[in-house]
Amino acid sequence: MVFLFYMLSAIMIICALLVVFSKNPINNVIYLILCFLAMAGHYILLNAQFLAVVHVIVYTGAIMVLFLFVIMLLNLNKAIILRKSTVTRVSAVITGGIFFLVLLAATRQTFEIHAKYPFASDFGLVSGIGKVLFNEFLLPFEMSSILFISAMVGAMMFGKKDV
Amino acid sequence: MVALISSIAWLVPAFPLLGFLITGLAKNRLKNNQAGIIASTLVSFSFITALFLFFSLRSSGQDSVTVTLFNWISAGDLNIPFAFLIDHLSITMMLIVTGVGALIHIYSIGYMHDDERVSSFFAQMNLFTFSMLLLVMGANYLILFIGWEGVGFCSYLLIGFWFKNPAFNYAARKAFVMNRIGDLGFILGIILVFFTFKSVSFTEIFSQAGALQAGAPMITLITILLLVGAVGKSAQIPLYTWLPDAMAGPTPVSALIHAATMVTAGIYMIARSSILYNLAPITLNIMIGLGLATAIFAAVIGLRQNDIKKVLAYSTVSQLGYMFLALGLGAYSSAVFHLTTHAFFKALLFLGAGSIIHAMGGEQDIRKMGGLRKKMPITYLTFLAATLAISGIPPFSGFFSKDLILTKAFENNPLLYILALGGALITCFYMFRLLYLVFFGSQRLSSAHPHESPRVMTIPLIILSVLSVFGGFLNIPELFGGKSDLGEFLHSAITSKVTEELSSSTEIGLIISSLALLGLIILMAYRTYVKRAVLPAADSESLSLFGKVVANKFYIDEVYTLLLEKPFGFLSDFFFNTIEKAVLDPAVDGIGTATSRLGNLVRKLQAGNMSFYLFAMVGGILLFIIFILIV
Amino acid sequence: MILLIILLLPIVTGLFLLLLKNPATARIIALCSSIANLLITLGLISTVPSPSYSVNWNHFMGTQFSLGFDGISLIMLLLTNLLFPFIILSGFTRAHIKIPVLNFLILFTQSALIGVFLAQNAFLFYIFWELTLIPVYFILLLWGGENRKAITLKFFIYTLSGSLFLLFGIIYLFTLTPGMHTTDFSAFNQLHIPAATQTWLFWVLFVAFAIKMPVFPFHTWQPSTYTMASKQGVMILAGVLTKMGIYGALRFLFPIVPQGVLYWQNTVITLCLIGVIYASVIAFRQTNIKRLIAFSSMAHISLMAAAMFILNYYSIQGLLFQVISHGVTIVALFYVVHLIQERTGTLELPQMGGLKHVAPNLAILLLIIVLGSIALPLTAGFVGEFLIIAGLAKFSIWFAFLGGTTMILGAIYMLYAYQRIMLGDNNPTLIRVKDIRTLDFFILIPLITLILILGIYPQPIFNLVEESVKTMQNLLPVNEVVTLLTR
Amino acid sequence: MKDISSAIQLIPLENYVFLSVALFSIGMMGVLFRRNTIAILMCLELMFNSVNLLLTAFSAYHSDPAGQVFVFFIMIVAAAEVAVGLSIIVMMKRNVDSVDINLLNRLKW
Repeated sequence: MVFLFYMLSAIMIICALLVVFSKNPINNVIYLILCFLAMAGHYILLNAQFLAVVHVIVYTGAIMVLFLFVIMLLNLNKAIILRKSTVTRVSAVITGGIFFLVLLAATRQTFEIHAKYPFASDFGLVSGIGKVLFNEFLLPFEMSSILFISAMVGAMMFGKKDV
Repeated sequence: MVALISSIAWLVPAFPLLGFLITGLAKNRLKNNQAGIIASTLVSFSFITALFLFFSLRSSGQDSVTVTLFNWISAGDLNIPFAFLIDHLSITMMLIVTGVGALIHIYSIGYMHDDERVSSFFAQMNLFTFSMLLLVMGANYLILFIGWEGVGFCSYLLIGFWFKNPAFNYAARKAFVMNRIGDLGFILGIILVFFTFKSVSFTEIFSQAGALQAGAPMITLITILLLVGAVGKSAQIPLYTWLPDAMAGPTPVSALIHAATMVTAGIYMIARSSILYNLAPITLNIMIGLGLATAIFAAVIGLRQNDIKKVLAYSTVSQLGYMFLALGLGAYSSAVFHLTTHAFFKALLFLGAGSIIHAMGGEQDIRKMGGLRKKMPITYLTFLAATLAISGIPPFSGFFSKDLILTKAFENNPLLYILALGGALITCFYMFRLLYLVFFGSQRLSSAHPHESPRVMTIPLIILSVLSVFGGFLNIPELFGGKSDLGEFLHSAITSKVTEELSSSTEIGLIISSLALLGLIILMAYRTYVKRAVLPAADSESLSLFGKVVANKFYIDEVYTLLLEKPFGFLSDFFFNTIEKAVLDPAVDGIGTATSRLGNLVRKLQAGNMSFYLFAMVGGILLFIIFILIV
Repeated sequence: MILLIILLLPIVTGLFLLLLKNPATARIIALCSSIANLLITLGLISTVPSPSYSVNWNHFMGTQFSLGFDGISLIMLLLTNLLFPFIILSGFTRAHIKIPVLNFLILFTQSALIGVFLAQNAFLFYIFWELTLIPVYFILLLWGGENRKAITLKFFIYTLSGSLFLLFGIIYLFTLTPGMHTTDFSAFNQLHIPAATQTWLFWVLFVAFAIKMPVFPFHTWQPSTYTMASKQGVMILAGVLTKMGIYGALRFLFPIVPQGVLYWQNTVITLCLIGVIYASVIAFRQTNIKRLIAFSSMAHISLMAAAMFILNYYSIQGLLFQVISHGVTIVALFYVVHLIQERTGTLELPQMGGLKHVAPNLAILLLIIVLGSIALPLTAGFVGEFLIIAGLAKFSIWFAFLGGTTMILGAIYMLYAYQRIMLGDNNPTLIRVKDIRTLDFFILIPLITLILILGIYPQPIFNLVEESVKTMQNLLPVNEVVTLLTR
Repeated sequence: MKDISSAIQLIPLENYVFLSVALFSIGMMGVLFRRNTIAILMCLELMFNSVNLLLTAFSAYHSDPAGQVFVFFIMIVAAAEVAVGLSIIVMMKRNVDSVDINLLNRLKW
């Protein structure tokens, strides 16, 4: 099972890199979907089944389809050559690397947490999350609907031709 | 009597002021001679009032009367009443100013007859007389200073009277500025007087001055500063160059302002402050040096001048030098005596010169004159009288006054006497040179038709010549059986230094030897200019080096231009073009420019490039985290 | 209450003018209002006890809308209200559509200036101080000459940035006041600020005033602004606005930071005297007559500033007298310059000459004003300058000498300018030129009369400020007579 | 299930941290790297998800369900964000006929 973790991780990182480096937007989306599926696996590993399901439905099912849809709509499916200058790209890679290192340094302290908090999760199913969600987080949950409405309205407004 | 004096004293300056207002305000309505007549009448009234004051003062038995009109400035300790001091000195000066002034005014009626701005001329002359009267009558230094500046200003106006000529305007400005240099010293002196004595009023200062120690630095400083003022006004070295240039004005102006009255203001002021000067031996010595140097220096320059008025101007400077010498010797009343006689004969000389210029149709070059003796007998005779007086031939007035100064010089130091006598001999020479060239020989300018001047001009000449001849009898020394009347009269106002009297035999010896020398000089001049009829060389002709230097007035004007005017102009340009435009302005503008440059620089960061923003954001986050990690 | 009337009358009239269409009526109303204001001010002089006005305004800042005056304010008030009728009158030449606006701006300036001089509260003072800039800015911008945009902007920003220091200083002082913080002058005056603080606080407060006056080397806005400003603009600027700097310095520096003043006294006086000589020397070679007068004005103001920092009885008396005298003289001078420009069509001295042949009256009037400017006795200029030099001499004879050089240098350049304009041979280009009109007489004769009367009988002004001067001179902790010869 | 749970206990929390940090950095690198706005938006999603993963991991290890609820909310926000973001891209494409980020240079005003 440990093997499973590393495999999923490897898939994720490879897919993520491909998202960044591949040129065709369609391919990007496909790799990102792969990446997210692997992430769903991680959620299952972490005993968060509800999240895994929601993740697959929302991200891979809805959001990524939306991406795909937009790409198709805008007819971007062929590889468009939109490349930044070499200097920028190199510096982007370097920046990313440095960022990685710095973040690692910043999370140094977590290296000892594991001993304190051994894995103990038994609430990842729908019932466990639901209890918490509809008790403590009821108000934010309802508020999020307002967010959705405003996002929807916003998206429609942007979509209109003559704003 | 005192009450009478105080009630009418203000009339003396009021008459000329009234004249100024009438002729000044109504100048367009006055016809040909009206302005002149009004002005002359009012100045004569002023003279009559002054005479009346003189007799009143004599009969009142008092030495001085202070007449306060109103409080001019009263601020804290500083209390300056607008007051007149009528004492023996000021009454003498008033008589000279109004008397000679009235004569010159009358003379001007004829002289300025054809000028289109004759009303303005008389207005300015009256204003001058008013200022001069304020100067001599003022009961404190500040009132004196009002007159002092006022006469300077009127002199400025009158020198530049013919304002079409830029050179005349320049001369006027030069005179005013040079006077102002002196005035600055004067006003500083007044201020120091005030801080020392807590008053500027003559009577209070002089009563306190006795308590001061002679030679105290403060007194020396005050007297030197006052001296600076006097040097400027009385045209002594180094501030004398304006006076010859001031001859640009009409000739009566030269007679009134630049010979008889204004230039003697410095002498008057120092004589007035005699008590202070007696306490400052250093200043007295400076004055001896200055006076003697000026007397000889100006006389030497006078030898080579060919403009009739310039000769007289340098002679004035030289005579003023004698007065300074007298002041420096502590013989203040002798100085005032010489001032008086000088006022007579120099005014006469100038008026005579005016008459000649008038007759010659404006020509002032003595080389073009000649043979005027027959054509203008009255002018000739009066001019001769004045020349004899200035040369110091007895019994003309100049003899008595100059002899008094020479004697005082001998009492002080025989060397001074020799130098002063040398100056007097030079004076004698150039005066006779002038006389011979103008009146003797043959007429050299054929185009001119000289004629005797009208009576309105000759009568003042005659009166003045009488005064020049007999003026000396005002103050006959004991040697000749007199009683030094003027000296005695002035005694209450002036404290002269007491010196050892010479024995009468020495004195007579001195007089005889000097007279012999004078006779020799006159003879020499006669041989040169009448017998041999030598004409002074034209300006272009090559002279000996010394002659050239003298003819060019020792290049003093040029030196001043080089040393003062040029650097001043350069400094001005430097300040404006360099400091102002290249340093200060850019410094201020630089702040603005720097801000906008910085803005331009920062603007590039804000070019709207999204990826740059992203980079910047990431960089910022990175720095932030690193900062947290390190801290 | 009467103070409120003085303060508001001009601005209210000005606002009313904006409603008017007819320029002729507008300026007559403006003139009447300014004359009324002058009369009320003259009435103030004799009012005993002196009125004051105060309401609570901005409570949490401890700011009161309080008006009041002492001798110094009164002098400034008198000057302002004296000059504004003439400034308005000088606009009576040609009817112009913008005249209501112009007069509104002028009256607005007047109100703001009166506010500055009456304010008894530093915050209020600051508001009025800045308020003056707004109308003046527009007067300069709308009626200015060549290159007005850049020059006006420079003027505006320069003075404004100086004022910011002042604002900072006021806020700092505000925080120092005990208890409920306040910005009243009376509270500021009682502060005992440590000497070390005073040394820097001095400059914070002084810079604004130094720029306004202006004192060397903060003067660079002045010559160009004067040169391009319209006649009324420059009359306001030179006549009154510069005096604000002097007034402000008298109000702020001496009572609040006396030790700071004492510490910097020699430095500032030296700067001022450098300014005197510097400006005089520069004026000598100027060809533009307005610029020449601008530098001459700077020389005079610098001398006044030097006198202010001497702060002894004579110098302050002389300073306050000179405030009036300089204001009157410079306004008359600029008006005459405007007349000359109108007649010759130029401001360049080398192109002038011979104006006296065609305009003799103008020449005489100009000469008298020039005499006032170079401090000939019996003109107002002399009395002030004499007292100032006396004050300087009491401090140090060398300072007096340097200050006194203005007498010489002033004579050099002013007479040069006069001769250049008026004298010389007939100028063929000037044949059609007319002598001065009746209107010019109405403006110049009263001003010149004032110059002469103040020169002959200056006592009323002295009496007016006597008390304030006596309080003023005791403000500096050490004010001993320095031995004259040791300096 | 038990298998998985027991197996995962062998994996230390650090690994999740490493993983999510790596993902985050890759996402960020992508944001800087790409000019295509859609790709940038995808990279943003990647970054979101790396955070989600980390939150879930901590939640699981701390046995605190709030973390997972938070992930849930993040998903909600992400969905809303994507909807708006994509509509902006559509509009951008419509207006400037490109999805190049460099053409969005009007942010200086």
